Amino acid sequence: MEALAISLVNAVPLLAGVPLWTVTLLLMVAVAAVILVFALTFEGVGSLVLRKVAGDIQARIGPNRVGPNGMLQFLADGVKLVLKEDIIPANADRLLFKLAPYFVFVGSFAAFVVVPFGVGLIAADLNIGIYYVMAVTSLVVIGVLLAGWASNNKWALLGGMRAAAQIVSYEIPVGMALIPAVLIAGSLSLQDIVRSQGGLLGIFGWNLFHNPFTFFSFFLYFTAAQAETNQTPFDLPEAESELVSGYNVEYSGIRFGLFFLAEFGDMFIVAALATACFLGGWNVPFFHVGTLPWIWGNLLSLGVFLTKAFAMVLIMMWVRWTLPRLRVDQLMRMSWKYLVPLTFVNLLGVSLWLLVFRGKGIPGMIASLFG
Amino acid sequence: MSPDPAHGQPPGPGPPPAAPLAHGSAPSPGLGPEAHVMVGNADLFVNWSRKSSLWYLLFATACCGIELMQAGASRYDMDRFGAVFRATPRQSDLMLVAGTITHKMADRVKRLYDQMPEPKYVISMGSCANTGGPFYKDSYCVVKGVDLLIPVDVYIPGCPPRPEALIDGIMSLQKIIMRKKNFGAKA
Amino acid sequence: MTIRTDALPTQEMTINMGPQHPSTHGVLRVILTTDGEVVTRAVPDMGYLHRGLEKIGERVTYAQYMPFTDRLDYLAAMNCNCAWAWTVEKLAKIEVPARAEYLRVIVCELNRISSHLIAFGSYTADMGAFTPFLYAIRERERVNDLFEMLCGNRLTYNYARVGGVSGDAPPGFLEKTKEFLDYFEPKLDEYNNLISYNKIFVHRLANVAVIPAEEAVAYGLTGPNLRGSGVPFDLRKDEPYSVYPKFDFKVCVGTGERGTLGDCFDRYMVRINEMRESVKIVRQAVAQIPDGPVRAKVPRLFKPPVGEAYFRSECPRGETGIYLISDGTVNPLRLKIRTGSFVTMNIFEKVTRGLMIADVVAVIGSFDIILPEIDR
Amino acid sequence: MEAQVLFDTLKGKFGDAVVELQGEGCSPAFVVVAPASVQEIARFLRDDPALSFDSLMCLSGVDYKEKFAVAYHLHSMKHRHAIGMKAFLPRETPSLPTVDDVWPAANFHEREAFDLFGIVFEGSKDLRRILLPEDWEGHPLRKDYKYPDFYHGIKV
Repeated sequence: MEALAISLVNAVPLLAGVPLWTVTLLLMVAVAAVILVFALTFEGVGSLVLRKVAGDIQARIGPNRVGPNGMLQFLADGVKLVLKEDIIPANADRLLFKLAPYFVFVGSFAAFVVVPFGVGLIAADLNIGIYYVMAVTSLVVIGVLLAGWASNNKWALLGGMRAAAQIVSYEIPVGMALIPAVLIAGSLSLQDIVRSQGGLLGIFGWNLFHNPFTFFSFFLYFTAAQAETNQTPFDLPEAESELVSGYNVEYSGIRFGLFFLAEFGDMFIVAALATACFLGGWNVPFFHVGTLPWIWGNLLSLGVFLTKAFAMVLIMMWVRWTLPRLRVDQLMRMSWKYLVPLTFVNLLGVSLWLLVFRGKGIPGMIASLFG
Repeated sequence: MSPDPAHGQPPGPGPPPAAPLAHGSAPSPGLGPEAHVMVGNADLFVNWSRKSSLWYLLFATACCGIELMQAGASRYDMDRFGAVFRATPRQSDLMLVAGTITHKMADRVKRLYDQMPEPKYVISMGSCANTGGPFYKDSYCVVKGVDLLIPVDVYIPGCPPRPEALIDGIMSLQKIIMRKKNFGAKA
Repeated sequence: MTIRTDALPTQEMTINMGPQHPSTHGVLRVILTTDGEVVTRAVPDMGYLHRGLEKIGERVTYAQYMPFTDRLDYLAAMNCNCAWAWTVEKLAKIEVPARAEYLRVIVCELNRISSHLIAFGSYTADMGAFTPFLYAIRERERVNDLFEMLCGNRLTYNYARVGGVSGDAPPGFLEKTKEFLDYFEPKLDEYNNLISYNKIFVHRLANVAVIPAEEAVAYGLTGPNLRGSGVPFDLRKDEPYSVYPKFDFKVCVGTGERGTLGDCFDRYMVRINEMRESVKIVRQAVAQIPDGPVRAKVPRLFKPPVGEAYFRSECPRGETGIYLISDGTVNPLRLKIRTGSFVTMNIFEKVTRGLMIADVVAVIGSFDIILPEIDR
Repeated sequence: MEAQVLFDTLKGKFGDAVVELQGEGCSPAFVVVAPASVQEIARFLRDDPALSFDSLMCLSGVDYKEKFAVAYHLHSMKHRHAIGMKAFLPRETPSLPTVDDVWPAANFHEREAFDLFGIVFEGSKDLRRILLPEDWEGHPLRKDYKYPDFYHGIKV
């Protein structure tokens, strides 16, 4: 960020007199605002898309009366939620009750910072990108647990406890399933990981096709991530038919809205990570976007990235509207008895592969065979 | 769940229904002559958002509940209007009282209504919720109309009302919402 | 499920489930005592929809009671209508024209299909898969269309009359019915592919809340819940009434195909298979239906002879038995309705002990209870 | 099994506790028994291999204006036959032994009869009101029941 600030100061002589830290700070705020706007828009549009997709899957139409073809539905929902009465139950823990939605929202929003949207579009290319994502998304579990506890409602408490157990359990397979990508790129930075999948192999440069273990890894990641975002086969914390509405049962108005937005934010983060780590990120097949002018290269790569990520989100929605829900003991069993061991075995496999074949994937080897 | 004191006093047992009837002469949802243009537009915007996002509480007690479900399903699809069901009263804007209310159920109805955040609306769906319906004369344990318990905005007749009637009721409620004044002088 | 007491001291908690809960199928209230997620005791509390139907029965005439039977089980109003008509006819020994009986069988079986569709749909919704529910409602709408054609209403039909039915089938009804059957029958395989044999779904249902056959009989379970335990008892076959003996159909029983005999999955599967059998019955009835009048002559203010009759018929939720006592006046002296759901709730506390909260939802769904039948 | 044969069997076994056979106009026929011996007769009906009435179809309280009655409708899954059993009770103190340990199905029916008629089933494992609220006054299905004016401040 500081480098960008220096170049900005150099480019605009008017800023020469301003202290560098001010420029940096202002830049940071501006970038944060852009990301927030993007995140909120995505989450709003996401909820609309979700309802449209749900409608399509369920032989319905979905929202189509609010604005042209229902496009403004999320705006109406948002404005209404903001203007709703904010109820804090009499026996709730007031401070924690108020705090919980922010934890959840911040946890999901902060992860947007390291998402590599394009060849040069990343708010902060942290060298510990993946690690950072795993860390901040863990905030969500604290928020959910707080919400469940502070509501002073037994359904909410059950939801919160379920969420805590579930997210903590599935954090491990999610992390383990992502490490193959880190190993191949040799870096924790998401931008590096994406770059490592470029080149002239096209889609076969993706980590997904690197070797059999990474291919498997992707599906492990996707399953575990579906659980971490509380999507349907694993939506126990808010199981509507069991726990009424789970941890957010006592939340109304915008506080509920924050939970709602965070849910879509989480979905996007998961899809973005899958895209970046396995599906080649913003890389355009058979084409080097870095060679284009800055603006066009970025726009193209942004488009590619968003297309892939949205496709992943759609698949998640599809799964969500198709499958029934697991029971809580089955959920735990699935994580600890199947996903965790499998991801470890998989990780071992990838490591051995990289050791034996000196970091080359199958497509790379085939390509080198043909020169 | 405890009743919420922040909401103000719960409605007493006495009948407080000064509910506007949905049907009848509806003034156009435009601006009053004295309304400030800014305020008027804000009102329009706020009311528009409220009417477009009527999340209803899944409160099906009897027969009408099935029609309510069918109205939310494929053929009628209330989601078109932005009306989706919520399981918890805290997140609902609209209480669709679908079915018979008995005396044993009565204080639950009141409590659920109290738990909903303002602004909240009530649609009384079907004869039972309107007046006690077929059980008016001979039953000893049916409340003769949900308006004895909570204020009702729209009454939908029928036993049970068809989904079309229910959608008409929701649209009537939308008209009522568009007439509300949120800013400036209390109307 | 054993609960360890030597480890950390824990406290049981009491959770109130309902009467306003998405998956109690109405206004059932269950008071759950749980140890974490494990239910140690689940006591049903009913009566939130008690409307005094039996008292009303003593205050209205025999013909006037017909609309109230619609509200007895609104998902299977036709079956309840006909059950009432059959009971009064049994008490007063009224002969019903053959065409009327055929029409009754057709509407009863169609209503069984639509009722089982709701059972199937809401069960999957309870299990977290919301989409099949909407598919089920989509099919149900078509049955509603048929009934609307027949008697003008979608849910509460008031179609049967003492001595027949309210009116003959309008032209085109039987053809439309056949059309519906042709459309509907393949859908059942679709549902089985979509959800019935879904691995998660099976895992949620198999071996949950097993009811052995003797227990099911002792607790008086009837209908699909009894047959789910492997007891081949169907009133349409074993105590034949109306024109059911003329039709060829199978009594569907649970087989324990995915778990233990008598578990939730068996009860679920019995309903799915019964829909297929109902399709078969309706096909035969439509093919065989004779011409003729649809209503016997019954005086408007009709007084049955002094006597008592107990008639039971196979409704979608088990047998609906009506115990009717006439004192020779225009009003019944006593009317007791024994319903499948009410009796089924008796075993609820026993089978839910030691299950998890999510299983309680599964049990409620597998019993396919409906509240007006329980509370009346 | 014919109702008359069954009645004779019971009469031979229980003597005066079995009062009469109510066959005229009743379908199924009723064996009228003395209320005090309902439980033993029920147990016999269930356990005797020739009878084995293993399922209780229905249990109803009845108000015959001058007296109460409890009517049991029994059915045998094994022999596929059915019979009714009836016990008349005085209006003042309607009480009789429970049969819920003979047929577990009886429990809810008995609770209902207790709720709506005020008939007490002695020895029942759980005899509470089932349909009406705990604080409801009176038993609505009695013929002399007067509808209350208000319940919890709401007009009835």
